[in-house]
Amino acid sequence: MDITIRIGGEAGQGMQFIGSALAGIFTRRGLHVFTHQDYMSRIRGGHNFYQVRFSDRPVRCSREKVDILVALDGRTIEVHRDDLDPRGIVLYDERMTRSSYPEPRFKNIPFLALTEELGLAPIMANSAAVGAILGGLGLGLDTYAPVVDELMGKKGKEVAASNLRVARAGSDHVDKMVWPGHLRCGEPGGPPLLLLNGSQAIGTGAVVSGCRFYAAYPMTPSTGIMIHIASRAKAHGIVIEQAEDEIAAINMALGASFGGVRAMTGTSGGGFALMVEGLSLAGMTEIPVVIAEVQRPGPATGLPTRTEQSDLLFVLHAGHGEFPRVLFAPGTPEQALYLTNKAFDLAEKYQIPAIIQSDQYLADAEWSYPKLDPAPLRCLDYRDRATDGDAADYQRYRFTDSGVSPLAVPGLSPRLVVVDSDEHDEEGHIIEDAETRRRMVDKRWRRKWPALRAEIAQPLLYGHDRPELLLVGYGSTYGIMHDAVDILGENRAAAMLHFSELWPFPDPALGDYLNILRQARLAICVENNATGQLARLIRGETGFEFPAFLRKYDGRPFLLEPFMDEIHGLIGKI
Amino acid sequence: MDITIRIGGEAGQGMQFIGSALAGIFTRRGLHVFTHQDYMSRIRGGHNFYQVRFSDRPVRCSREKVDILVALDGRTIEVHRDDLDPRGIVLYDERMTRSSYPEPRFKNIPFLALTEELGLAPIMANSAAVGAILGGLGLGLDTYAPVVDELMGKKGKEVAASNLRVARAGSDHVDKMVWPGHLRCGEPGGPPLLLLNGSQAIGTGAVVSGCRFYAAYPMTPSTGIMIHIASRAKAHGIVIEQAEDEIAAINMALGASFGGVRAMTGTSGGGFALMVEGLSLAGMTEIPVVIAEVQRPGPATGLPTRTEQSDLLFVLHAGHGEFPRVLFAPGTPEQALYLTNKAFDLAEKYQIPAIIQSDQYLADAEWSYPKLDPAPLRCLDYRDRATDGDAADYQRYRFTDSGVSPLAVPGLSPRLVVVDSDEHDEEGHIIEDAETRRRMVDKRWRRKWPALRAEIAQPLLYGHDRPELLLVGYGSTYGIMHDAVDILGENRAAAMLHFSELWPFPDPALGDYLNILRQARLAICVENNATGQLARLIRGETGFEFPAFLRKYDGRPFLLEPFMDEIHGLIGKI
Amino acid sequence: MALSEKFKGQTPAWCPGCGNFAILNVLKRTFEAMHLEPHEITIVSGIGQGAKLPHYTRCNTFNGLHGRTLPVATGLTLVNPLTRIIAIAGDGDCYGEGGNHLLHTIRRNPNITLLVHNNQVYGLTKGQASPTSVPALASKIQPFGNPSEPLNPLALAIALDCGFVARGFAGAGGLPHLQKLITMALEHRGFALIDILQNCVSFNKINTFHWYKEHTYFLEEGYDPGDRQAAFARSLEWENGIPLGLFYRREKATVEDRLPRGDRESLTAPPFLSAAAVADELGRFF
Amino acid sequence: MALSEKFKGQTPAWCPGCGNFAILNVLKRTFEAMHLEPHEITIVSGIGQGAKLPHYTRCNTFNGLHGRTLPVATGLTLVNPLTRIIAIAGDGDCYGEGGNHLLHTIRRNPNITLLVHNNQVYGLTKGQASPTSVPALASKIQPFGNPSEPLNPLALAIALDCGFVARGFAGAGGLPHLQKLITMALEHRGFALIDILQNCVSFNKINTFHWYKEHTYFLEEGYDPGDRQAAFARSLEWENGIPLGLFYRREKATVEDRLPRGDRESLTAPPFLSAAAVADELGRFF
Ligand SMILES: Cc1ncc(C[n+]2csc(CCOP(=O)(O)OP(=O)(O)O)c2C)c(N)n1
Ligand SMILES: Cc1ncc(C[n+]2csc(CCOP(=O)(O)OP(=O)(O)O)c2C)c(N)n1
Ligand code: SF4
Ligand code: SF4
Ligand SMILES: [Mg+2]
Ligand SMILES: [Mg+2]
Repeated sequence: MDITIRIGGEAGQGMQFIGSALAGIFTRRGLHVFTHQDYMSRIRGGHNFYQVRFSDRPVRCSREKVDILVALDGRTIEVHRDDLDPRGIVLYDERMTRSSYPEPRFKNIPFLALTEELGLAPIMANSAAVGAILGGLGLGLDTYAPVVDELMGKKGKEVAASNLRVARAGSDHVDKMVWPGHLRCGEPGGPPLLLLNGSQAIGTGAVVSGCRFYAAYPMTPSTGIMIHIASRAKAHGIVIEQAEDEIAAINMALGASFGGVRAMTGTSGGGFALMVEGLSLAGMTEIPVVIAEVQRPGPATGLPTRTEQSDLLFVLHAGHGEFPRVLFAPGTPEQALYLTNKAFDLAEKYQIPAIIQSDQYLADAEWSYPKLDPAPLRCLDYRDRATDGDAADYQRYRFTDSGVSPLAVPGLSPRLVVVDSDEHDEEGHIIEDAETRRRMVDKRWRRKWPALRAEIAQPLLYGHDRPELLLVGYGSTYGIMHDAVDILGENRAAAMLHFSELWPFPDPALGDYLNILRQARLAICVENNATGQLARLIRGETGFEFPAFLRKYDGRPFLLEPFMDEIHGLIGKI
Repeated sequence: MDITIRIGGEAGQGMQFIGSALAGIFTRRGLHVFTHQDYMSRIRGGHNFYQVRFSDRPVRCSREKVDILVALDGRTIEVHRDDLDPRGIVLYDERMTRSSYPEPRFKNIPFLALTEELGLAPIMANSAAVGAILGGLGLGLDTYAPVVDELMGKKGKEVAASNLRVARAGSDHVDKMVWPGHLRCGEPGGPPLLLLNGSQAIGTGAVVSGCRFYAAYPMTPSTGIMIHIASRAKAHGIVIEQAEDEIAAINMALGASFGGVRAMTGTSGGGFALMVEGLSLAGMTEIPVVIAEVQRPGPATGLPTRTEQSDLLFVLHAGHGEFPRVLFAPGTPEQALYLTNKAFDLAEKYQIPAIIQSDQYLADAEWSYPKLDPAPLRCLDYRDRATDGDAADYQRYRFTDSGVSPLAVPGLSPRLVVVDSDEHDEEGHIIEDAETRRRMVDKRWRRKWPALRAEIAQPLLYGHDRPELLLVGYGSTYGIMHDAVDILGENRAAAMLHFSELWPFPDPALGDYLNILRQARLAICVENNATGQLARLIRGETGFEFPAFLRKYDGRPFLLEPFMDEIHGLIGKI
Repeated sequence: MALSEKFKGQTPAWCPGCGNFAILNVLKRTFEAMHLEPHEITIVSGIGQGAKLPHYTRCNTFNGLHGRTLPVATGLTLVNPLTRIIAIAGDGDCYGEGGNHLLHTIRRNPNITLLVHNNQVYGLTKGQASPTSVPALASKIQPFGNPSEPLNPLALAIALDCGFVARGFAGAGGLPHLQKLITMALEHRGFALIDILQNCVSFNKINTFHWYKEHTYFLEEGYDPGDRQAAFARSLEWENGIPLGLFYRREKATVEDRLPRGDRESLTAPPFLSAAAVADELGRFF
Repeated sequence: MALSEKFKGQTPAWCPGCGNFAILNVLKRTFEAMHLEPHEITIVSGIGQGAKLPHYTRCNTFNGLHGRTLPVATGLTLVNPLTRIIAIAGDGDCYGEGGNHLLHTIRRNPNITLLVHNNQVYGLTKGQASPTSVPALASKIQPFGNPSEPLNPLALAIALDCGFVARGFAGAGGLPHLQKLITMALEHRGFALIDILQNCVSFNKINTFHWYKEHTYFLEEGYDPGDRQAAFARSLEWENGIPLGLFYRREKATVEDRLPRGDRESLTAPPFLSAAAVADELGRFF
């Protein structure tokens, strides 16, 4: 079983409610779920959709073909009818679409009328849609109530109860309909699964890493991280500050980290552009900070609510002057969680900025997991929190073999913490002489580099261990490459090589990936951008030249069927 | 003849006056000159120096060994005595140094007393120093008056006349001294030479390219460009605006360019960091703009008045999203002039941002030239300045084969110029659909790229045409590599490969440089930074791996003797 | 007066009921009443709901970055005197991200009319507190309300001696008044700020259309906008009624007054120097 | 009172005669008089001449970027209540590059004392006009003088209802007065701004030490800093005498009042969650 439901309509019509309710119900029933969202940069009107794929096996990307299209307006049918699977169905209410469709696969269900009959507000018609789908799939309404309770949050029990009545009406209505047998679920077994998106995962990663300060300026698609952390702020005493601009946000985070706590900021490409000077400040002052950069298509304002992987080389090289940094690009919410934790760990251990790069697709896409294991989380405190000591004992930038100097907390003891954006001596005071300058560069960069580089994991090889066909990518293309390899692997030696720890670049001498790249008959570099930034990075770091590329730069993620077609096209050319 | 004079003292003592006066006089006498400055980030006190090298042959870098050290304070002697050539001399006034030095090569000259005897202010003692040197060199005071007149500017004839009297006293005093014969000039012939530094060259490049708007926020070492353009603003109707910050500066420049004129901004690394979002805006809106980025050692505030080449990869990749840009790194004032002109030309022709990267060394170092030829300057107007036409005829982003669309001037005709930082349609209005997005990316980037890349010159090969020893660098290391090749070339097949047009990266297929790199027995990548950014770029773009590196990252430029030593060290290791 | 097609643009992507529609309408009416042609106008805007406005009419347009409206408009006016320049920004755009530019644009006094669509919230990014939000405004990132005090843009502008400081309301009774304000601003020599109260139906449930309607009133006839002290005092009124109108006006030199050659001719000609002038520039270093 | 060694720092790199020396001295005296220890103080500064100050005394120091003093200080105060936080900035630093942060820091009202070393010029970068420069100030990039009007920081702060707004002078007669102002500011709960007139011997030949001495006077005894209107009126005085003193004061809630746990204990302990809390966070997505 592998069913895709797409819910389309205007912004504000409630596609997100329908989709989230379904996804939540499926995972509670132990079904594997993958969802993704496609929305315009407007609050009402236009055309948005929410897509839920679910299966009894794990699913990691979206399909293009739709099994159940839920149309909350006529435009949805126009836009998506060509994506309908030949055996798929459309659920619509002719009062909402303003026309009716005679073909049998178009199921006119009076969502609005069912709601009105119960004397309830038209917006609850969305629950009728949820009920209808659950009824049709044969899943019943067992887990409906708790999921909707949670979605409704503060709005209270009464609303939830009314929603349940409407859902039941929808479900009952469908019972009387012909529903294609291949779109029925049987009784899914399995314990409930977790469901979370990339933003929640990064936010959770921060919370469990002991982040105590998050400052940011709102910017789609990064705001979800701040929303998640804000929702946990009271429980854990986390300070959340909406800054006046991104420059303030990163400088506040550095002020807070200087103050003795783990601190973070987050933004999208345009906001990150404004943080670049602050990033360089983190480099010079050796103040740990974690930054989430959630990409959207650029340049400039670009497509604010859509997805792209086009800031890799920008973020990697951002900041004037030379200083070490860490750059991670998780491919899944699970990786996002653990890499955020690792980012905090390395930022604090090496006193450097660590950047998590995400994108709108990863930020909003929901994945299901049986559980998230606390064991891999690394929680070590590297700060010097002594409350005694003498001012004379302490130098913020003491020269050490590792390049890392003790990091004390201002005010906790008589020791003085002096940091400086100018080149400085061991105490942190301004210097201009050549010798101290040279030694400080060595301390900040050369001495830290080997140990830092050794922390970096090799890229992940999934599939055949000596593949002839190799898909190579980073960040949010993980899911599509993984599922493609599962399909391709049936006929040939196929694998995926996924980079999620991008800088320091994984040392080819410590693993086998360069050989794997070289021996593949066809290595395809998959990127959600126009210029092939990962390919350029790999060429620069390893000398490897890709023979083939698969790129997409229309603001949309890769979808499974066209992705497979393109791969077959590339294979054909060999 | 090849003589180096170093003038040291506290900020505010007037080393710059002495140095500039000497350099100006030398070039008027037809001598070749190279000067460089070393100053602290303070207005008074501390220790600064100004170095003037002159010769009857062209000179292109500074030497470490000093022939004539002019010490305006005791510290100068402490700091620089080890750099004195065994046959060199020190000129000082014991009242200024507060101690006297018995060795014969230390010449105690009463600069202050000579001035006081004439009843003039102590600051004019600097003229006594100039006079003493000119007297000692045997050059006389012929060209003294016009040079000092010009240096003094508004301060008027009277001051200049007094200065001349002091200079004569200095010269007369020296006449009675023993002055080493090898430090006498004879009668230099030759017509006068021009003398200009990198900032003046970039400024002049802008003026002769028709730049009509320059907005910037003061930042060392970029302010010199603004000062030069401001000095020519009245003559050519150039609008100069000091912005409230660098973000405003680049956005003003884009507003002005949109308004129909050639526009420019300039800054150093930290200020450029703040311009990154605006750079991306230039990319999206396809508004021509020229940006000068004058490097100083980073990260953050770093060493504000010193030199480094550490922003190459940062500037090359700056900006979220993908868009074409031009990046030039001139190595000499002459290159700076012509490349600034080329930057304006390409920015306007392809409607893209063009960046000139300089550094403190190039900005402040003065070079002498027989003349600057107007012939290579390219002055073509690519704007559509028609004053008639119909609104319906015009689309700011019309799809064309070249990717370049007509650029009209708002208000000149009924045609409407609509530009947008969001992804847009041909008219410039916001769109969100995948198809228009894809086509616009193709227009902005893919279509322009081949023609743009074809504009780029190959790197400059100087020296042997099939070198076994090859020095490779970019930007301000030009002079030192050139002069080193002249020396090395006496014994072996040596050459320099200098990159000044860095992006689009010169196509190796259109020239021979990759073969030259490959066939050299020893190719040394010379960079004024710690991490080897040019080497990384070349590896990424060509696959070539350098066997040897020569790097300096203490905020100071390479000097000839230690540079030669290091090269010999590297040769020895082969 | 029905609107002609002359200023008809794209279909707005605003929520039904949004106050931006009223501002758009008044602006088009003002253009028509002033007999302006589309190409005689340039609207510079940033990013936000209000900032989408230029697409919904017809004129030269520079829809730039969030917060950067004023420097773009300044660069434009410094070189090109051919169009009337209107800057359009949101309260987040202009008082938040772009706050610094407001201070310094007032100091420069360029010939620009700034309309701030002040809905006291971040609309486009879904309801976070803006610099003018009231403390009670809560959002997903400010679950307990907005911790900062609202910024008073009129008091700020008067403190900086901005030459034209006004407040309008994007609502029924306010529309002819708003049109009058915008007309006066466009006719004012120098920088003019109109802060326009505008309801956001989706995210500001406190300062609604009706709330504004009930809490605003027009400055009395005979109010003297020449008195800076009085203007400052009136700009502080809020709790007991929000005055609408022209608070302060003073004519003074504009930045364009020192323009070297912002004329039509310099824009129709290629920008190059004569050969003699080039030779002179290249020969200045002897 | 002679100064002890306690607050002795590096040798200043300022020009002889610079007003910054006086400010440094007063500050050290204030620390001593208030019986503060070096580690009980943090100075956050930007880039400029005045911003070098913390190196010339002894205390915790964050000498950050040009213009970004206030956000750093804000981040610090939001998590660490252990030190008195003094922000030091130049007029270019704070009113130019960092102008936006000033607006929003006033709105937040954190417990920070801001001293602006206002020499009405860019000192470190050699004499360009600053936001407070008078029109007559000329420089190599403003050969015909400064085209913008000077910004009035006191009027601005009063317009934004900043809780403590004062002006001092770094000169002989003004020093005990300045010390009093700084002491009051450090004792004030919330954000306090002291704009300090300071001569720059190298680049400001208009507003010299003597010019300031002749043009300044102290606000009269009995002046009531509680009256915002009066404070605004007095803040506009300049041509006929520049008042020194505390113009405006109002106590109100600070941003720290809403701190979840800015306490000493949270800073001495590693920042991690209990295993149960981690399990709870990881299990929230069912
Ligand atoms: C540098 C940058 N930061 C953040 C954003 C995201 N953003 C777009 S509009 C906006 C705020 C909108 O609020 P406002 O200016 O009040 O306009 P409104 O939508 O309320 O009309 C934000 C934060 C952005 N586009 N660019
Ligand atoms: C981003 C950035 N832009 C510009 C500079 C250069 N800069 C350093 S200090 C300064 C201005 C100094 O003026 P002010 O703040 O008034 O301090 P003062 O030196 O007068 O005390 C400038 C423009 C910088 N360091 N960083
Ligand atoms: S969100 Fe608010 S401001 Fe934006 S369009 Fe909707 S109602 Fe208008
Ligand atoms: S330049 Fe001016 S402000 Fe800077 S140290 Fe010298 S006198 Fe003081
Ligand atoms: Mg708003
Ligand atoms: Mg200053």
